[in-house]
Amino acid sequence: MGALAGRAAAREITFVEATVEALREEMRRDPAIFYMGEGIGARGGNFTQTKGLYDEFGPERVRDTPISELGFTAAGVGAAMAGMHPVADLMFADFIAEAMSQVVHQAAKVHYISGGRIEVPLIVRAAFGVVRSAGAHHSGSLYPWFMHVPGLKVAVPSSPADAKGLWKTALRERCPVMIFEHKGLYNQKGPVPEGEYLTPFGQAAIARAGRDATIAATALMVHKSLQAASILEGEGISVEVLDLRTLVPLDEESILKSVARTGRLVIADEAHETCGVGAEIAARVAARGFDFLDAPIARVSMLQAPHPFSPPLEAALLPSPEKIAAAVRAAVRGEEAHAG
Amino acid sequence: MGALAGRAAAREITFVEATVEALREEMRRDPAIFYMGEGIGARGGNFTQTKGLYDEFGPERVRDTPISELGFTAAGVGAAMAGMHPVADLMFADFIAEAMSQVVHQAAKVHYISGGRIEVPLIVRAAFGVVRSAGAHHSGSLYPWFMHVPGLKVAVPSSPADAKGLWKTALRERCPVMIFEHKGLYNQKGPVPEGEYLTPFGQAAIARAGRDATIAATALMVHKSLQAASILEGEGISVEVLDLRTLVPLDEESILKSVARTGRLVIADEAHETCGVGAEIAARVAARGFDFLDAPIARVSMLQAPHPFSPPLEAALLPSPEKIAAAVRAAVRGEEAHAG
Amino acid sequence: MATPTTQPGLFLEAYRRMLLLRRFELKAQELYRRGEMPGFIHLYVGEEAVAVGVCLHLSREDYVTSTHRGHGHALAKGISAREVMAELFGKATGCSGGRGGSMHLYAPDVGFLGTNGLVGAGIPVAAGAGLAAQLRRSGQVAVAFFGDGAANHGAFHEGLNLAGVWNLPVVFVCENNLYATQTPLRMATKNQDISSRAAAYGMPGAAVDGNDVEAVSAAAAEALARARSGGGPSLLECRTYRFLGHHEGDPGTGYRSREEVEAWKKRCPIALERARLIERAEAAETALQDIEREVEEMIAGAVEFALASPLPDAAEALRHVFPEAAGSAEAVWAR
Amino acid sequence: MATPTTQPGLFLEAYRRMLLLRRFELKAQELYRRGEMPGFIHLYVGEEAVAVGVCLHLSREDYVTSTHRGHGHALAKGISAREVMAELFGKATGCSGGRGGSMHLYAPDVGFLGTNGLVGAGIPVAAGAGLAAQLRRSGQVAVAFFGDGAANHGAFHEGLNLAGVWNLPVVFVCENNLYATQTPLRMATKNQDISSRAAAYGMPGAAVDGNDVEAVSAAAAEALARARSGGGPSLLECRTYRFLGHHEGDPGTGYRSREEVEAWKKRCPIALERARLIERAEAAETALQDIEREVEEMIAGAVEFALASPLPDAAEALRHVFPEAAGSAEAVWAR
Ligand SMILES: Cc1ncc(C[n+]2csc(CCOP(=O)(O)OP(=O)(O)O)c2C)c(N)n1
Ligand SMILES: Cc1ncc(C[n+]2csc(CCOP(=O)(O)OP(=O)(O)O)c2C)c(N)n1
Ligand SMILES: [Mg+2]
Ligand SMILES: [Mg+2]
Repeated sequence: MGALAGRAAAREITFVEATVEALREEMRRDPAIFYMGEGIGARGGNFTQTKGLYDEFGPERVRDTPISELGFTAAGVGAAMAGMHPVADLMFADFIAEAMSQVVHQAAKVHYISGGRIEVPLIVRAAFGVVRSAGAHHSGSLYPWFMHVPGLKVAVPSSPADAKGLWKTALRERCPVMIFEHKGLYNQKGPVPEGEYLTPFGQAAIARAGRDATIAATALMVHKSLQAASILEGEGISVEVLDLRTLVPLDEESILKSVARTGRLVIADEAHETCGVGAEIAARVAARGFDFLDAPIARVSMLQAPHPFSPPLEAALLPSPEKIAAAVRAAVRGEEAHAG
Repeated sequence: MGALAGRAAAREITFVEATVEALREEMRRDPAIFYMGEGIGARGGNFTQTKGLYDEFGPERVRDTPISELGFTAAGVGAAMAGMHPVADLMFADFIAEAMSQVVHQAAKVHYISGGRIEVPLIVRAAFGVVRSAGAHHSGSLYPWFMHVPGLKVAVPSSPADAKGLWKTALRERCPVMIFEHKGLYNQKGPVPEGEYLTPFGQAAIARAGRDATIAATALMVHKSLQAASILEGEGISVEVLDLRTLVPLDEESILKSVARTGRLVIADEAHETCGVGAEIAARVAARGFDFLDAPIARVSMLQAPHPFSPPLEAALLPSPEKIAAAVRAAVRGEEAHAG
Repeated sequence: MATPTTQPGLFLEAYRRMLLLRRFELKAQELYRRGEMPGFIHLYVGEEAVAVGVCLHLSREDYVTSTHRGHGHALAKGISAREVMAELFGKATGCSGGRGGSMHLYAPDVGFLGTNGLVGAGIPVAAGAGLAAQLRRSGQVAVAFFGDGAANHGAFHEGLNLAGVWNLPVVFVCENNLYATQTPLRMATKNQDISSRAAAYGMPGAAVDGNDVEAVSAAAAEALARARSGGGPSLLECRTYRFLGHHEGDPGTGYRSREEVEAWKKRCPIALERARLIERAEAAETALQDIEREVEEMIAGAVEFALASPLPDAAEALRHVFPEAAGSAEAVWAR
Repeated sequence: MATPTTQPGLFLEAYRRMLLLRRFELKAQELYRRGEMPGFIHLYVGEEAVAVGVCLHLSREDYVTSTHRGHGHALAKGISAREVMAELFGKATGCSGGRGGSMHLYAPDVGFLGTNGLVGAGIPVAAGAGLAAQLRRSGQVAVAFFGDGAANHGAFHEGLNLAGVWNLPVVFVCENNLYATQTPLRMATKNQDISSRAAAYGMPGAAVDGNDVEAVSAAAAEALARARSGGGPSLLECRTYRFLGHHEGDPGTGYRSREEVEAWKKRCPIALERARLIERAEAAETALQDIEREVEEMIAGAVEFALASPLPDAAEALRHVFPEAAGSAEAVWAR
């Protein structure tokens, strides 16, 4: 995106390859880093998300686990407290529920309740979101749960370059970081700088500049929002798309600045709507950007039903470019109606 | 509250006694109801929340469990699917994390993903909130996690009468219901009707009527909000306090109606702020009540840190009548300044 | 009293059911490979003797919880091939109305409490169904099927411990196919004798040849009789093998040697039982061929039904999040 | 080579530490009862031989995870009585800066990875600390203390299974005091021989008299030596009893008979060891009295320190949610 524009040399690799590259570089640099998960060793992971790491770093540092999400996440907490920098790969985001207590009551809290004396630099990795009708136990997003819990940082990369950059930043943080990767992005290609490349936490990127409305979006929804923006461009509506990149910390300043310019805000996110990303952003803007708003804030999120298997039901509940465009259109037209 | 005004005969009993009364009445009525938890048998529960039930209904229906939250919650799911109506008492709300997967992936989803063929009338009971510096693992609220998950109803009673009424309603629902009870309310006394008394889900109560601002509040925060209203009354500010009573379903209509009258909204809730109750309500009002608002929406919640043990730290992070009053004051004065 | 294992015709019925499971899975594979099926499927080919050997001894009122690899359990417990196949296609006529899919098959009318997307999750759920039976003194039993991989999940521990201390009428059936995805059991636990874990919970444990439907049947009959008569739970480990990959798309090689796979295929539970029936003259070749034809027809009918069925109406996507009316669902039958 | 159990003066040291634990708890009880302490405390009185018998054989670099009943583990592992006492009062000088309290004591400088508010939670965390030691080939070991109640939690199962299959240098110490809150062990599990569960994970298990510090010491020394020398994990069940209620406020009666409580009190681990030291002439009465005085002084000093210490500054309530600077915390010492 923007940050990359000036770099001539960036090759194109896939999102998932970019994450592996980040891991490889960081594991070479820091012997404290090791990786745990189911099928992430010789097999290279369900999503090829560790491909090649086992061959280079061996079975100790790229460690297949039994089906014990609670156990190996807790082991990650213990190893992190003891000075290591583990990655616990939970495979599907839905499976974090198996290790919920370990993430929220141990990893997130130890630093604070030890009076800052102990650090827990644990990475929790999870693949999220809907692809191919995976159904009720393999489609969830669930990061809003972890935004609610103080002590965890949460990253949601949308591009191969940010995937690399956010991973490298995460592996240098001293706190627990949760990295949520949309399964639908893993095979998307894009330019990724070789070598050292860090994406800062807490800085949204302007994926597309615009005047009439702001869409704050995450991960795959950044792309769907850009599609929505293209649709709307044809209708004479100029849309700014913000890629949030991290949800904790959340770049509230960039959102407020954009809304100050556009006067309208739509939040596009694939997690469920209630108490979700859009709720939090809407609340912050309703508190601190109230005077900027020319129209009601709209959310486009997964509607409040479990993920159904059947494709037409799934599609009916999910956010889409069309739904995002409709929300923007309503905000823009509604205000015109209001003004007229 | 309001609903009770006309009833002359209501005795005063405590909140926790009211819950036991509801359980007793319903267990007599419906042999499918049984109760599971740690120390809830002969001991009567950590909070006396089952006192007397063991004596009346015996060890089969009032069943002490091992320390296996995952196991007995899942057993509750299985028993519910098999036609029973179990109560799984998780003791502290924090401990629901031990059974997260069972609550969100099994209990909440089975009805939907079975195409409506199977019901899971499981009650999950939990005591939440801060009392007496219980620290990081015994003070949490956590219901926002479950508002995020479709398929669960969530009740947060504030008074003995509603405690009884919401329990009785819950035990007649055919879906999973989570009942969160603030520990600080258990020993509060109030009038409670004898016998049949049902509080409907999805209907907020006006705990106090007012003109200048609306406070939407939950559980103990209803009482803190009433204290705030008293403070503000002395300053000439007339506050309406809404007791939400259930969070799923959420009585959006009553909130919008109140805000339409007062023009200002503060949400007072003890759960953490980010992606919390206030976030959801602010987002809904920012979407559907935008034109009613004369001031930014404010949230008064637990600030984003784990619950510290030391009293001064705890107090600094928690919502209080003073903080609620300050938020209302800012909303009212801010708007005056704005208008002036 | 004749034990169920000696009922005449029992193993002919077993043969019929195993064949149904096998043909169903191979047909699902074919359709999936043609790109006609959404989602992911985990096939049960090679393990048929386990589901069938156990379910031979269950009535409609008994409960079963299952896994991600659950088509076989669903069929063995009595959901029709039509309803299962339609569900795999996400059709409105599927056993879960299309909302579930392969990993969320449900059928309260035959006591089938779900395949499951979460490994291990069904284990303590079965304990709960058994608890319901115990509380009602209904004589029902519950069976949890699960894999070797699931035995390392906390749900196994808590579920078995609860069943043990509460003396629940449950049989825990571990389908030990030696792998969890690509991870061999020896990389997942130091003590590979899963049946020995029963001791930790004070219940009997037994291991049987999971490719021998008669052995499974005998062991299951014993454990189920114990459960029904108030003798409490058991752990039954059935040692078996999946002939195909972990899910459709996984070739199932790489982590398993060709020799190992071939050796197990030689021990095909269906071929084994067919030979026995002939050898013992319990069935004539023609009777078996009749069964085979009947099964083929049933599968063909199921596919036809599934393909002809409508998809659910998108306008109903928000329906069934909550029950529509008190007591509306079929679950109430059980009360 | 002399095993640690035969080191001269070892049991005198054990006596000193047990006494420290005992006097600390009784003083905490007294202060709590006066209403001077916020929160809840779970006292370790009666179980001192377990923490002390095990920690005798740990160095500063070794790791310990603990429970809600963890003051004894914290002191035995080497946090000063001052720092623990100050923490119980929520003071800025407490080992967790007042942010933790009784159930969240931490001290990376002595390898103490926390008491814990969640039952069972520390078990797999210790496996992780052991894994860190194994990966670094540092020779450190990790010990998880936990109760009989915790042994029925999934965290026990997953933690022990991981340690078994990865051959981690961990000793799992179950403090079986026969009750979890008011629930007797027999209501929580059918197989009350917790040490026998070790077999399920392919590791050695042993049960010892948890009120005999020499027995605990011998068994712990063996298990720790095995862990240190690459022999993998062990499960050590120490059978003991809490003399007081579950937490301050619980009388500890009702669910336990007076006879049972009295019988165990007669087996006080401290009195037992004192008598032995005298009998074997390993210590003169005067030397023991010196120790007793020294301990009293230490406790008095701790109370004085705690009471005189400031509370944390409310303005800092949001500090330490995230680390302030890369590599700032003490944990880095371990690398
Ligand atoms: C809790 C959970 N963890 C991980 C997975 C991913 N997963 C699906 S199947 C499987 C392997 C299961 O192995 P096993 O229990 O032996 O059953 P099998 O596939 O061999 O029949 C895994 C790891 C899951 N679905 N749920
Ligand atoms: C996960 C969890 N469940 C329940 C509790 C409540 N609780 C605190 S201590 C305790 C009993 C623990 O028993 P045991 O493990 O035997 O330790 P003991 O108190 O006997 O030392 C219980 C149930 C908790 N803190 N955490
Ligand atoms: Mg397997
Ligand atoms: Mg105990």
